[in-house]
Amino acid sequence: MELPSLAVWKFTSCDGCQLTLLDCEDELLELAGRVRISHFLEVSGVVEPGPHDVSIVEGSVTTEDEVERIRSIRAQSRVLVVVGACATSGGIQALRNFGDVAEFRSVVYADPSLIESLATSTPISAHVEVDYELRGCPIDRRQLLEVLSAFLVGREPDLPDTSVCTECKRRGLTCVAVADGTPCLGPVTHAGCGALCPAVNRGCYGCFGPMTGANVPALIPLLRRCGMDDGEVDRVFRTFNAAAPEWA
Amino acid sequence: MATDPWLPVAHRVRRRRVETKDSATLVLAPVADRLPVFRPGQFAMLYAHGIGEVPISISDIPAGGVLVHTIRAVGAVSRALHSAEPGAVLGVRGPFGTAWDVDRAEGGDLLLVAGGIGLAPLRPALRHALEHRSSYRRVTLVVGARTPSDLLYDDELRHWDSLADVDVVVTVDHAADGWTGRVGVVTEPLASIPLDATRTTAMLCGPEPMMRYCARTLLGRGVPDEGVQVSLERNMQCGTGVCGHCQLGPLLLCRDGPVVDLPVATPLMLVKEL
Amino acid sequence: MTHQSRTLHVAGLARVEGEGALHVRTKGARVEEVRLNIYEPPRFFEALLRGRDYREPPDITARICGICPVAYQMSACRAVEDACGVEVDGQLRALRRLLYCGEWISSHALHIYLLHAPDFLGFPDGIAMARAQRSLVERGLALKKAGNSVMSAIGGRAIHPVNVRLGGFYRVPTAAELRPLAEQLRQALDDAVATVGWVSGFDFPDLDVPHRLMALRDTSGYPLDRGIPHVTTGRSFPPAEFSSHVVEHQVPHSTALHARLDGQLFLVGPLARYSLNSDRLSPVAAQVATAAGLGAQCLNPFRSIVVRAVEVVYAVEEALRIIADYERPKPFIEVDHRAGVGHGTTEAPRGLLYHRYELDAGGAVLSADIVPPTSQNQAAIEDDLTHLVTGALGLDDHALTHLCEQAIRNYDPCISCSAHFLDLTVERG
Amino acid sequence: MVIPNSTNGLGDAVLDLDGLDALIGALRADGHLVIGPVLRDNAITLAEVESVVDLPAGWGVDAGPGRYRVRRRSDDAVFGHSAGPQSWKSFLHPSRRTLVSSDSGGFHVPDEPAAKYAFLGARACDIAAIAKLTQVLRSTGRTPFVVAAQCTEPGEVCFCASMRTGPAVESGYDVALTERIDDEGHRFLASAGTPAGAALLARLPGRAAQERDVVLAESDVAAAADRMGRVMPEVDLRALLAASRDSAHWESVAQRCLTCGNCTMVCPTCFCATTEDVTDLSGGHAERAQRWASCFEIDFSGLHGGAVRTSGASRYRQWMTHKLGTWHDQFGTSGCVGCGRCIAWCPVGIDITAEAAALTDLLGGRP
Ligand SMILES: Cc1cc2nc3c(=O)[nH]c(=O)nc-3n(C[C@H](O)[C@H](O)[C@H](O)COP(=O)(O)OP(=O)(O)OC[C@H]3O[C@@H](n4cnc5c(N)ncnc54)[C@H](O)[C@@H]3O)c2cc1C
Ligand code: SF4
Ligand code: SF4
Ligand code: SF4
Repeated sequence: MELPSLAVWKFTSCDGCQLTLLDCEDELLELAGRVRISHFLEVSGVVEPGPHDVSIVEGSVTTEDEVERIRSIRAQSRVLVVVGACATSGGIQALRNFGDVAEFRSVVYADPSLIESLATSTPISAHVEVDYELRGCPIDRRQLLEVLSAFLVGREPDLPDTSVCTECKRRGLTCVAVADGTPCLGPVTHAGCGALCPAVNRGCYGCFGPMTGANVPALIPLLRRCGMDDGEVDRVFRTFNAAAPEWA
Repeated sequence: MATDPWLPVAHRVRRRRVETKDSATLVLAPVADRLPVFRPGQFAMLYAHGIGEVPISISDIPAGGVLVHTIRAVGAVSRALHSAEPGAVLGVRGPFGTAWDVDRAEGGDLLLVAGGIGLAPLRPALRHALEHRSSYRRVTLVVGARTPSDLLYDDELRHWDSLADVDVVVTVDHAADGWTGRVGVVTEPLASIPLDATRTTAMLCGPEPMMRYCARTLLGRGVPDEGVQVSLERNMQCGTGVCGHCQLGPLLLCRDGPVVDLPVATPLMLVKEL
Repeated sequence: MTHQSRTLHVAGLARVEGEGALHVRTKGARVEEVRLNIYEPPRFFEALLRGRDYREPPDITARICGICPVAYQMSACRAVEDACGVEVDGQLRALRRLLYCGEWISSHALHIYLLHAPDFLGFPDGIAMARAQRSLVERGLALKKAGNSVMSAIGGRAIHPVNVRLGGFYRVPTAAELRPLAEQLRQALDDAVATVGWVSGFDFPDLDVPHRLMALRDTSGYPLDRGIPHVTTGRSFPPAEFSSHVVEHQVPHSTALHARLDGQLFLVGPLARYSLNSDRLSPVAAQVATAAGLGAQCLNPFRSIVVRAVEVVYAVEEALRIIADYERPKPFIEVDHRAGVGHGTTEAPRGLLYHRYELDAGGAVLSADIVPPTSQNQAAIEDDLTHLVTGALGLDDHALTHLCEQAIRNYDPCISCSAHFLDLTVERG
Repeated sequence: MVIPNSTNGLGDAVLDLDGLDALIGALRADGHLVIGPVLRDNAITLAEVESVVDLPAGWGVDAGPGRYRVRRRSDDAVFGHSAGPQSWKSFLHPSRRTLVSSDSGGFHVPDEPAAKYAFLGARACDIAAIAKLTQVLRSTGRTPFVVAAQCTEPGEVCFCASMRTGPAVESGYDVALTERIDDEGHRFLASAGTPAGAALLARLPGRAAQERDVVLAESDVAAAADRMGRVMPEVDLRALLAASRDSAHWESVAQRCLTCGNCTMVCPTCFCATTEDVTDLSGGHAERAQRWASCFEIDFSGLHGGAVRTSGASRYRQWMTHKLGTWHDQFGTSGCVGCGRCIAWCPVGIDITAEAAALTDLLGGRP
């Protein structure tokens, strides 16, 4: 039986999301027996030509070259799964969208003219149609396995588009906003992490980006009441999903 | 016999008949245990291993615990069910929900109006009426489909049409080459078909807007409110009223529906996003 | 052997973290150019940190590298705390080391088993190696998992931990919560020791790096979360003087910056760390290092795999020690901001990682400077490759490419980090 | 230690803290997993209780809309706190459970042995909620042993009196405790509600209750009724909600509502659940599991083609209407017991009693 092919691609990113695949220590070898890895530079120099049954794409689009590359990957991929805050909203590097890239370049590099990059960092969906999105900075391991196991049986993956609060409560955690007065973005943030931050007495800082229909204006007074000033409120949304439309 | 309400009962696909490009009818036979007998309008939860479970109406009720379902492939689960080949084992729970009140129509006219896949849940009601033909006066079936190739049960439609004692009206939104029948929405024939309005029981099944328009047309022609039954659709996951997904106002549609009397349904259907 | 020109180009270097390319141009017996191209698009971290709150660098800079986020968090915390005049000590410091041990175990196990060992055993990759020697790779994965468990238990998750803050943690575990971790680590210690035995049996070409090595050295213990930069020449300097010794300059072919130490090529990383701190290993680690044939210093880049394996033993032992001595502290100490400059140096799995922040009186970051291990090493790696290629010009392109790739993997360069990497081209002229 | 002259004929006793500890010990000795209030993460949560020292002695609660703080009490009361973030729902209707599994051998129901629970410190509102949940879910499992705590300290967000579920526990318990601390010490009047409760009391060290103990306890509980922080409007709530389907007020709530689902998750009666299909990488073994769902989740009303309830207004309307109105149609009773959890644990403090009052006003006070 011909195994389905799996390709992993990197755009502008930190590698953390694709590393998540290698972090599936218990499942990795089984997975390697269920799919044919056709492109995954981080683990193998074996590179097969497309088409690929599933492509996992990490990272945002920040160069002309990447604009072209994502189109060709889409054309070669049956199912395109984009993973992580970079790929789904532009990532932390999308902070440049609000600033001046030329000036950013000059801060980091002595000779900025040698550095090629676009003025904006954009999500993959701004360039091509995507089939599934995994949120998070980084993505959640179980969600990645869910997408892969669902693909292998032909099921729809279960990726609830709901608040972090629902996960927080299912875990039986005590709400840090209500019980401690700690500012928390959980009520407007897309579920998937399993409420990691509230589990360590920290308010969610929104690394999974906005859930559909996030009522951000209703959260602001709460953040203020929990002691954030205007600057802090602005900054807390301007991090790993800064360019997500609901938060920008 | 299954004791746990969540435990599916294994059924094997005995036959599969392709109805349209995206619909197929499965004949399921119990592998061992049988489910209680379904009534027209009721539904089952059909489970495809590993893929999921969805509500599907009974579309024929032969004897011997055999179940017949017609499935339109729209998403992952319905696609998996739709493509189940003879020999495959599916899980079935049911019967669930309310049935068409075929008894109430006795002695009067029976009008069945189906849109698209909506013909599937109405077929057992029509079969029942034909089996008890003398209990009803005029029996009319109005069927609407997007195109002629989207019509379910075409042989059967032709058979019913050939019968003297049932009027069959078929209309399509978009005609295709060779189509000589009606073109237009189902409400149009409703406005003109012969009807003994006050003695009519109408059963409607199709998209909600279609049912609303049909109901309005029928009421306009003098069919009494309580003479109309509709089959409503909501997200359903348990079938037993414990998951909460199928609520429509006061109704738990898996329990209080899918078949609902129009006087109950109308005020609910009119509220946006209820 | 012909004396023609040739160009070798490896586009998409595999089994390194991040993406880069290698370009080699030769003419006759002379190597004209070796370029490690880093085509990791720039992400401008130092620029986007300006104006951020002083509490933000640990979370923001973690996103520079998904392979060693803890290193970024630790260097960032240390630098900002330094600016604010705060030193985190006692059990909180121990917990930070514990978290860091997790990252070392996980990162090293990944590199040893999935990226580097296949080179020595002639497998194209770890997956193929697993097909032939499944239980071996399973051992590596179990080890890696132990590291990740440590990070999840202390940091909340293995990649970009959520529990790190200035002054300590958001929540500290109870001693009871650490007990299952100790169980897992005891098994991991056996696996780690076995790993050293396994890798020390590989064939290593004779080669000593000619460069200076630089690593932290602390008053006690093997360096992880703090220390003073020491160089194999015998000198050392306080972290605050880092930028006057290590100067970064930009090279046209790379988005990573190249660095020199007092004008000289140098290397950071496991070889440096070991060579400057082998006297500081824990008992079992010291014993297995000796058994593996490592002396007081190790300058052979191919043997870096053995050093990494020894460091895994150390990290597991150290983690066990910390857990055994654990008493639950208050989760953090307050860090109040003040105007000033702070420096933070810690030992990322790939070597010394330096952060510097300048804060204003309101607690905003005025400027940030981050010098990751790979950009410190890149010039020296290119130099080594030049020598390697010069001595191996007789090889055909395929063999030469393989040799270069392997040599690059010796350094476990992390391209994502060198935010400011690989595709091999050899141009033979 | 049974006193034969009590009202229900089963006997009341007075226990001190050692007596309460003995009660916990006896339940554990009978194989019960005793769940009760414990202080954890700045809240009084529900967890296993091994002895009386696990109870939150001396901790009380200040709650308000969107606000909950534990505070030191001036005494050492162990039940001197109002409802916390969890309810007994967590044990009777767990937030996630496997329903069935499917493999080449067919379909199976998991046969995990059900825990033999004893609930310690359940309030009147909680006991009412347990009854509602059991009714809706048609639970057939083992019923927990219930040691109720009579409520003498209602909180700022409590309104059980107006929902007619409390403060006094009248049924659904095996033993009811009324805690009192005064010059005569720290003690609990223990009344049995079932023969099992009486049998348990008979095994405990304590003294027989006297008339005076009973009178004091009853008056403490009666006084609680007057100290409810909130009231629900005294109108026909079912009619109110039915008449308010098209109210513009839903939009005004929607402006404030985060649609985060916290209210449904903390509500002791909210039972909605979503089924998930889980497969391993081989696909050979499949499971169907159930997790708590919320009508605030956009996918909750999902149909092929999109969700029915996309607006925040429609989702809030669904929740409140179901709680106070259509629950009557579906189950013949209210879905709300007046515990106030949804008020306290709503991050933005939306108050179901205030919204009901606003709807009442909009309809001129007469639905
Ligand atoms: C009482 C009743 C009877 C039905 N009878 C039939 C029939 O005889 N033949 C037929 O083809 N279809 C019927 N349907 C519709 C059928 O259930 C949906 O098409 C099917 O659920 C779609 O699921 P999916 O996973 O393939 O698609 P997706 O769109 O991927 O759906 C995802 C999930 O959403 C839910 N869902 C989506 N659409 C519906 C829906 N319309 N109703 C309920 N839940 C939904 C299910 O939980 C499903 O698993 C009936 C629906 C109801 C409520
Ligand atoms: S802690 Fe945050 S995520 Fe959890 S319930 Fe409260 S607001 Fe929601
Ligand atoms: S709680 Fe929020 S910030 Fe924390 S991991 Fe989850 S989504 Fe990210
Ligand atoms: S609706 Fe609110 S007050 Fe009523 S039972 Fe639920 S949580 Fe308690």
